[in-house]
Amino acid sequence: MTVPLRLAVRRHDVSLPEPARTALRISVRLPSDLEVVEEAVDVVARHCVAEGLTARRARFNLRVALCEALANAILYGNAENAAKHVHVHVTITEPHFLVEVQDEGAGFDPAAFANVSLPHDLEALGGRGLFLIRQLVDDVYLNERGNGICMVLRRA
Amino acid sequence: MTVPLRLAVRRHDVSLPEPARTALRISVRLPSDLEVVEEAVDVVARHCVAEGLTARRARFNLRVALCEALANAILYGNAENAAKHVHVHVTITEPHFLVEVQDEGAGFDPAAFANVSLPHDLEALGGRGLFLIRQLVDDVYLNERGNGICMVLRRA
Amino acid sequence: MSFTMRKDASGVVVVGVDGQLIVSNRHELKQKVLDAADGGARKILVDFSDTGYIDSSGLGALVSLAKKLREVDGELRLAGLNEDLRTLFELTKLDTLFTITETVDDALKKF
Amino acid sequence: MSFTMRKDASGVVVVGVDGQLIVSNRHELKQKVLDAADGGARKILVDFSDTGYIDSSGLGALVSLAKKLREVDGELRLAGLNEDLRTLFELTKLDTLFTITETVDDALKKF
Ligand SMILES: Nc1ncnc2c1ncn2[C@@H]1O[C@H](COP(=O)(O)OP(=O)(O)O)[C@@H](O)[C@H]1O
Ligand SMILES: Nc1ncnc2c1ncn2[C@@H]1O[C@H](COP(=O)(O)OP(=O)(O)O)[C@@H](O)[C@H]1O
Repeated sequence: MTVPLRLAVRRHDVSLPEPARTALRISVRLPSDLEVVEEAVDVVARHCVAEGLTARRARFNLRVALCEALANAILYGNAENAAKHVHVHVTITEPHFLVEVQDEGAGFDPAAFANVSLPHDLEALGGRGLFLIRQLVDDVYLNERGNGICMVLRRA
Repeated sequence: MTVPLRLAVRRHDVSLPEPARTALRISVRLPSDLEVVEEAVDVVARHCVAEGLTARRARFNLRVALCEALANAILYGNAENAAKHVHVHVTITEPHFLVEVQDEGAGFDPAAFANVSLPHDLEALGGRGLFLIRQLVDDVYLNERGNGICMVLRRA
Repeated sequence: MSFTMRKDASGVVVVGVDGQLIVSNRHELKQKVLDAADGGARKILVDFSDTGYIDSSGLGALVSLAKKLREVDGELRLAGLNEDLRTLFELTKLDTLFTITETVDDALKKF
Repeated sequence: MSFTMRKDASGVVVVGVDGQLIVSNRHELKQKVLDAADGGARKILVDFSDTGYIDSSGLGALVSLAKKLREVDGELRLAGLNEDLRTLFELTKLDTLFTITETVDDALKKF
């Protein structure tokens, strides 16, 4: 298993490093509808590959992690409220792909986020989403309000 | 020649149509350095192709028009001032690719923009940039302040 | 993205996952499998040979189906997982919960 | 992106534009051609067979070079333009200013 397992949980906004020359940012605004998750994941993965993310990490790590984050944003953050949107921002810098998923909900329970682990009951039906995100990306940050998650994938 | 020749010059900010479901936006921030023009044009073209712009229009119409807009933004808008940036925003909707190039300069002379034509002297060394933009894209808009140009390419 | 379903000569019902098994289509898979169980099927093999990725909801759906089948003395098994998907089951320890076979052919022989 | 330069047996200097001829590299092309003119070259053929796109600065550079060569009784000709690049010269009416030949071979024969 070559998946890196570092995690950084910080209760403040991510301040992205100022890129020396050019910075590329890709934003997608989604309705709070589970039906768009797959397409959104595809779009983001495609553009990340265009910017040099390895096919393997785009196909698996990025896709699964983003899918989890979008599902949570739509289900828990926006409660599938059609008037609310999910905002995805991908910032591509020399060393990193930063994938932020922000919803218009009340925000996260920080405890749920800080102590993420596998459910004690192996046969639990849920509770594996945040755990998988942590496993599949190199770093995870939560924004101040708790309604935005930033997933960092290193380029290599 | 299949290049469409419509032009709309309006002295107000472009209000983009609200996309029904998802909207994709790609932003690139560039230093005021002519050396980055080629790479920026490449990046934008690549992502537009990933979103379905035909290879022909990306290779020629988009590339040349964007190259002109970037050169103007760097040379005239920002006067190659290293402290200023050029901002490129691509908004992709169902029917359109909207490519905005904004500089941090004083803005355009509206007269120069409204009455763009080929230079009277065929052998003039300059003065063809805005004319080419008008020829190569489907619509052109100027923002309120005159320091931003929005070029519209229809999908088909 | 869709699910295919066929009954093998051995009596095993093989469900193919074409594309993704995720939050937006897991209910469809559950319904298909439960319908098959209602129709008497007891041995169900999910074939992931043509699957892109699975998310935690998809995993949850598989766990739920495995439970339901066990309740009627049936079993749900998995086959055709690529390396990435295998990693997913290992990370979540669900590889210990399911009988996972490399190929569908192999799985059918042993079921 | 770069410019290649070779002297044909016929005495024509052929300058190849590999990649883009745009605002960021037009000076390099101008310098190369002017250096060749200073060295005595009078017939210069710009080969666009491997050129992606040309912007208005690139066109301006070509106009400028054509003028300078004419001043010393030389000439700048163009060849190898694909359909897009041809369109560019037609849009700007510069197709009337230059002798444009489809292939380099043809251009060399006629120069
Ligand atoms: N965007 C969000 N806004 C608010 N709460 C969230 C959000 N995402 C996750 N949560 C909370 O964290 C919990 C754990 O999420 P997760 O690990 O994905 O498992 P599951 O979705 O299966 O419950 C959720 O049940 C929910 O209470
Ligand atoms: N971003 C800009 N900000 C201010 N002025 C501009 C800008 N872009 C173009 N202009 C003005 O419009 C004129 C015409 O530009 P253009 O058609 O591109 O030809 P050229 O660059 O060869 O002069 C420029 O000379 C300049 O005065």
